[in-house]
Amino acid sequence: MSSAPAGVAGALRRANRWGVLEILLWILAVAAWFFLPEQHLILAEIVNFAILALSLDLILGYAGIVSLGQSAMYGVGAYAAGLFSAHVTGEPLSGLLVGGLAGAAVAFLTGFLLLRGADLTRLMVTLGVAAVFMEIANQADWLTGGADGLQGVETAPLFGLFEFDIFGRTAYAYSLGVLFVLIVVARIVLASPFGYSLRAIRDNPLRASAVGIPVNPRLIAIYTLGGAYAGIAGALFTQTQMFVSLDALSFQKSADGLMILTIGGTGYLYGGVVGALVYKLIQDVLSNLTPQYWQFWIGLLLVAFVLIGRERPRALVRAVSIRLARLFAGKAASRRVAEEKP
Amino acid sequence: MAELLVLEQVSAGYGRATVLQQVSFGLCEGEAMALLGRNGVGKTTTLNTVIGLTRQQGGRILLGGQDIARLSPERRVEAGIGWVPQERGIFRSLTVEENITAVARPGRWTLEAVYGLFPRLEERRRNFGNQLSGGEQQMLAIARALVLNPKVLLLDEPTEGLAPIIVEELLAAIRWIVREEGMAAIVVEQHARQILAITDRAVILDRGTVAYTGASGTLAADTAVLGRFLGIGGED
Amino acid sequence: ADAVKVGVVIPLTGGFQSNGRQISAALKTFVATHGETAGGKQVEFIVKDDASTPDNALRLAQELVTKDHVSVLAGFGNTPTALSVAQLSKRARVPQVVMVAATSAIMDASPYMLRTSWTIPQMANIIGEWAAKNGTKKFVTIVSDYGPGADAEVWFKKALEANGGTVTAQLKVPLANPDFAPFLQRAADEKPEALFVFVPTGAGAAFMKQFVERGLDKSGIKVIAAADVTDDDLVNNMGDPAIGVITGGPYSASHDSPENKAFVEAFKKENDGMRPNMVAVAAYDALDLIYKTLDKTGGDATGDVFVEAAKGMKLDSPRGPISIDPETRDIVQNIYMRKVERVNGELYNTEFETIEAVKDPAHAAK
Amino acid sequence: MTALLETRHLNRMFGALQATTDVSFRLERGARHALIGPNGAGKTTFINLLTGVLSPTSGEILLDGKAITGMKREARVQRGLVRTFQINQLFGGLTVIESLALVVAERRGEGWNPFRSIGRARGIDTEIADLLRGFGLESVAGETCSDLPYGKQRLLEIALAIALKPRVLLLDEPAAGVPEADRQEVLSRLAALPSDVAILLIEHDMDLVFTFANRISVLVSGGLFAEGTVDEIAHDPRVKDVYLGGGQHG
Amino acid sequence: MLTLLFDGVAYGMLLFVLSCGLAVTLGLMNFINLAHGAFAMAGGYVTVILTNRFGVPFLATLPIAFIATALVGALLERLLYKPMYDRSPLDQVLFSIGLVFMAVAGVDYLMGSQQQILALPEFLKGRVEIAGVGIGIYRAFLIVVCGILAIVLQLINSRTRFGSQLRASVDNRRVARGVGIRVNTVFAVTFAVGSGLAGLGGALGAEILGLDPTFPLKFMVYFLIVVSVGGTASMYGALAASILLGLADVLGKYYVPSIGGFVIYIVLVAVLVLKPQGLFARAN
Ligand SMILES: Nc1ncnc2c1ncn2[C@@H]1O[C@H](COP(=O)(O)OP(=O)(O)OP(=O)(O)O)[C@@H](O)[C@H]1O
Ligand SMILES: Nc1ncnc2c1ncn2[C@@H]1O[C@H](COP(=O)(O)OP(=O)(O)OP(=O)(O)O)[C@@H](O)[C@H]1O
Ligand SMILES: CC(C)C[C@H](N)C(=O)O
Ligand SMILES: [Mg+2]
Ligand SMILES: [Mg+2]
Repeated sequence: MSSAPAGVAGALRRANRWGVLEILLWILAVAAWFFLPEQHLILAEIVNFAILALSLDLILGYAGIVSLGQSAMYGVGAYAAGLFSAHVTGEPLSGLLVGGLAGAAVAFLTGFLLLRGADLTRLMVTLGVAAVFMEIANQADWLTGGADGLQGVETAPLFGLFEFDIFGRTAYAYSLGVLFVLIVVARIVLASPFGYSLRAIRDNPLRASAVGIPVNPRLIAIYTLGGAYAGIAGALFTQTQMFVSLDALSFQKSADGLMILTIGGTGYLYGGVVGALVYKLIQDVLSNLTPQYWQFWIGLLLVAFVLIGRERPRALVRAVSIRLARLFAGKAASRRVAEEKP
Repeated sequence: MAELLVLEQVSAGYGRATVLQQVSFGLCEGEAMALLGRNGVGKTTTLNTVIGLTRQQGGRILLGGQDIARLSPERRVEAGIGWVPQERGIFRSLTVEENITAVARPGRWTLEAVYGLFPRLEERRRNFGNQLSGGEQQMLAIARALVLNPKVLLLDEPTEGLAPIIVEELLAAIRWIVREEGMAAIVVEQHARQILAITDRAVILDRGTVAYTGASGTLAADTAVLGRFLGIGGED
Repeated sequence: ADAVKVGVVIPLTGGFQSNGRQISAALKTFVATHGETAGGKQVEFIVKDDASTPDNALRLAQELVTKDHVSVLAGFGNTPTALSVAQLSKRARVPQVVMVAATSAIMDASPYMLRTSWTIPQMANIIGEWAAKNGTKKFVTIVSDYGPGADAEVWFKKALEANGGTVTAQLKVPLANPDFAPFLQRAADEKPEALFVFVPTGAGAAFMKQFVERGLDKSGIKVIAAADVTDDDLVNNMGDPAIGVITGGPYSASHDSPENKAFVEAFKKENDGMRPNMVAVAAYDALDLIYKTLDKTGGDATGDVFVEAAKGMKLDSPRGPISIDPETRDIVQNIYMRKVERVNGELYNTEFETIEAVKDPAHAAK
Repeated sequence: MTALLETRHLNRMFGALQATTDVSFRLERGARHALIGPNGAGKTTFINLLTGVLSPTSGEILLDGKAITGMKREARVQRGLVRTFQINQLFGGLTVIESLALVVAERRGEGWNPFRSIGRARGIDTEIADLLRGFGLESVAGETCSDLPYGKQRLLEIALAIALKPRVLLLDEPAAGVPEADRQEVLSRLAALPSDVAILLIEHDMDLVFTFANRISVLVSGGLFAEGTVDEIAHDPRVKDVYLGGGQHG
Repeated sequence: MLTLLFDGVAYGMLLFVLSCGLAVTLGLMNFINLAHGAFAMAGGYVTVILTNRFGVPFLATLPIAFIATALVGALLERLLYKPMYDRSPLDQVLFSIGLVFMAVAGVDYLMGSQQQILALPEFLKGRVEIAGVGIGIYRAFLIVVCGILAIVLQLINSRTRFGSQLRASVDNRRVARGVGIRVNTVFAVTFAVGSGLAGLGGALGAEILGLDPTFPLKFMVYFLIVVSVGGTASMYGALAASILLGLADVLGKYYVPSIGGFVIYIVLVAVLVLKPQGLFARAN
């Protein structure tokens, strides 16, 4: 074989390798479980938001679908898991599956509404769909408990061993594990031809169809996957809180997800994690400082953040990660050279 | 003859990158100039700097003796510059006619006059900008520049996408406008030979600097220069 | 620990923020008048904004319990937030003192739940009875479409029909509803003698305005409502349309008693002349209950001890005598029938009839 | 014998305007065919009808004798009907390699595969390497498409089409914006395509048309106006009148 | 029945008056200004404060509300909005929602959280009966004012040179400047007018909708729906959408109260799925 093909395959693989920063992040996340016991609740919440944002990232960052209605899938997943636990079993993993399937079903069934129209249209259609689901849940109070929330959700111990405590110890570990699996799956999907075709559609749908990519079916497929992720996030929320209310379906949820994702940056899977961390910490500090007017400062930060350019944090992350990669790759490369040319 | 437009040591670029480096040339009333060069040498950048849409990093641009470097693009248009962008930039949600009337300024070139030059536009006057064929858009872009009744016309590849017969008419019209009305024009073109035939002078850019200045007739015959900077053989 | 920490979770922003504002004003007033010790211990309040949503309320309550180690949770501006925390209160055995939420069911959700506000059936039942007995029998009900609204509709109808009245149409208005026109039109077309109305504080003003604008007042239809509609917070600004509206409720700022005079005065002094409403009084009483209970237990705020001590507690509230029902942990209080009138240039709900020591009928019925 | 691509009485209206008028057109295997005509004659519209961007008001389109008139765009591509665009249409955020890899994977029918990493498909690397070499894109292989200089973008535009191994290639002004000197390079890449690939070229540059094509159709006001060999068209006085004019191509 | 239709139209007009400022900034300028409601709220507060505290006649406060918010709009446009024109819809959404948060908390701080209640003059109160149709005077007043507004705005946009220049600037700002259109001025004026209209809408709507610091959030969805259902091509789109939604909402609530809350969303989704660009689409 000539040298060029090796270069091609190498280049394609390099783009999808685990980064140093990424590994570091996971080490820190796990370490937090051991060293920050006081913070488990907020950490679990951050992970939950990160998964919600991840579900948005799949559709927005990789397929270019903007949405203000991710709460529809999140909420349906949350209620599905809640009802499953209240009426069938409190076993968490099967509940998670039910939530994911419910979210995927909602996305699959409503996805076709998004196939036409530009960004604004999509924002509004998704918002409308979510509002309809919220209204349905509100009306169906015999099933959902209406505005008062669904009562009677109990989550059985994880693997039959680990009780969900009020300190969030199990909740955080469980959520983190779920996030890890979801990210690994997302990585695999995005590195596949399917994943690349989504980016092609995002960048240029006209050309995508001209190279034979079935644009609409692909969009529905990723929207469904995103829906499954959102549903899982919702289910996770229900299970760790043992409570669901209409908030899970509210506009606020969608807006939070979107805000968090854009703060952290789209298109690299970790935007949600970074964004959720930043957003929650800021919110926590502000609402302690001024419980009445913290929204003002959040607003101010948001405005400043957009004015300065929201790609900045992402660029920073990338710069640091490149620097780190070089640091490590320097050693690794010299080792590899030594191995290859004995 | 008084120089109408003068570029003195103009540098310009995008962000931190500098594309044009110390470009200088001048243009008199009633004069047409060809601006040539390979892809990416900075022809479009030059025109965009003159109209004020690319950041000028140094040097002076004088129009009728006045430095216009600090003027906004719209002021420059008022001062007498008309521009045909390379990408045409037709306003898609305006009709053909609105595309023209939205910007027209009093002068010899009126709606009727440009319809006279491009009858095809009159046929399509109620169509929206994005319902035009490539060539029709090009005609509209030129018409839109003419109704500004400028002193200097900047044309960025005006013949691109036009049928040969229209190209012929257009080039004749440019020549006529410049000669008869004392307008000055800078024409960027890929078809060097065609444009040299109707211009007085030519400037060749190479990687952001002026590589050659001279009379169009001389250049047309100078196969060595044409070959070196434009990669064209002498014969046709 | 030396201090007893009380976590106060209230809606300072969002849809129910006016409740949060009244509660925090009441808290300020109470601390100013009663100091910061009870049962020999320092009492420390930690206030959190739940933005009117149950998710937030639960999250904040969890943090208060696990991180700040509060012994008592109090606050809650509406039913959903109170219910969201019930599970936690039960699991963590923390007393939860409800200052506003008004659906009956809340008390069953946790054995550590106590309430000093009121319940919708408590009001609606009395209003229904009073109306029928006073000769107004043919009604249309208009209620906000959420839990408390449904409660109001059901209990009003029950009491009315038990006393010979009828409800010809039951209309439910979406909670976030900018325009009452179609509902009012529908109500008018039914030609009832009166409307029974329950909408959350705030929407009441818009409702009354449109009622008058539509000319329903002239057509002789009366409005008989739950106290929220002519909330003390707002009634003065509602102007003429509100005059004559009859409501039933637990408290009016013009209640004639020395306790109330002192309370209103202190409240105004602490809060730039703000007028207390029934939310404020409920919050004030909740704090009083916490203090008195701590006094009784000698500062012991352990869940079971505290709740046991609170049961049967009697307080002299600005609204009149109240007590905690030892069986249901719910409030027992007087319900007053009132009418909006101009007093010294300001509009007030003037009490004209008192029904004493009313229990929550939803629980009493069981 | 059936033509590779054929249209029968194709019509397309835009409101009252007839942009395509009863066009019956044949493209044979291995053809090097040019389509010329005045501005607004309906050339781009015709390509859009063939590729399914627009649907005809009436008439039929056949590929290999089978009707594809109502078929989806991507299905036509999978059957070998491929186009390039007058204005570059690239995947701005992807690198050159990624763009090509994704197109190749799609052609091989792996587009739905969500599990195998794109770089692991067998033989994909040699195929991409060949394309890169063939279009002189090796030096920019790792760069993002939107950062490429215009000339390279133009080449990639065509490379993306070639990567689909087309049987019919429709080129809409492939030399637009390419300077005279470099036009021949673009053309020579095209000339090097397998001889059984049929090519339909739209172009206003007559030098190019005359060197590249062996047959020319002229479209005027939406309808076929003339068709013939290069010589016949170049010397047809009617074509001169409506399109060529009296210039140097006479 | 006719009374109901009248109410539907009037409610539609209320939606229109609330949204027409947004129809200008979002519809005509293509800027997703979620902070529209904040401008409306500002107008509402101007009117309430002037009438209730200073006794200015209600009708006189309307132009003041318009001008005051227009000035605020112009100022903010210069300071904050200008760099946002070129940004993605997502940026605009985040940016303007940030402004909403600030406005909500800010007004709360300044004015308190309670409902503000507007005192209408006598001649606008009450209602008259015409041929058996009960007509609320204030609602009739709204219909007239809105009808005039819609027509005037549409004529300016479609018939005047300013209108063409505005559309040209939205299509392609760069080229518009390059052919001599004073894009900055055009945008500043339009934005100011849009803000002013928002303020006017808030002033007119406060009577029926009530006014408190959460106003911008509470009604955000409503005016977004109007503008996206109406489409961005013309003011008539927003008008038609308002009336459609108003009628659907009122009739829905009257006849099938249980689904009252859905109707507006179902109309939204249905329209956008059938006509993604809205009822009155820009040429495509
Ligand atoms: N918006 C931009 N941002 C950054 N660089 C740019 C931008 N536009 C052009 N350039 C770079 O500036 C250089 C000169 O470009 P310019 O468009 O002026 O060339 P040109 O001579 O007009 O070429 P062409 O014949 O392709 O029109 C090129 O290298 C190009 O990549
Ligand atoms: N969407 C549309 N609505 C109305 N008319 C249209 C539309 N699209 C194209 N047209 C008209 O149809 C005619 C044919 O257009 P087309 O783009 O096919 O021309 P063309 O032959 O490619 O011309 P050119 O050489 O200038 O690119 C033109 O007159 C054009 O204005
Ligand atoms: C103040 C009240 C309107 C609160 C409401 N009744 C609730 O319990 O939800
Ligand atoms: Mg150029
Ligand atoms: Mg064309």
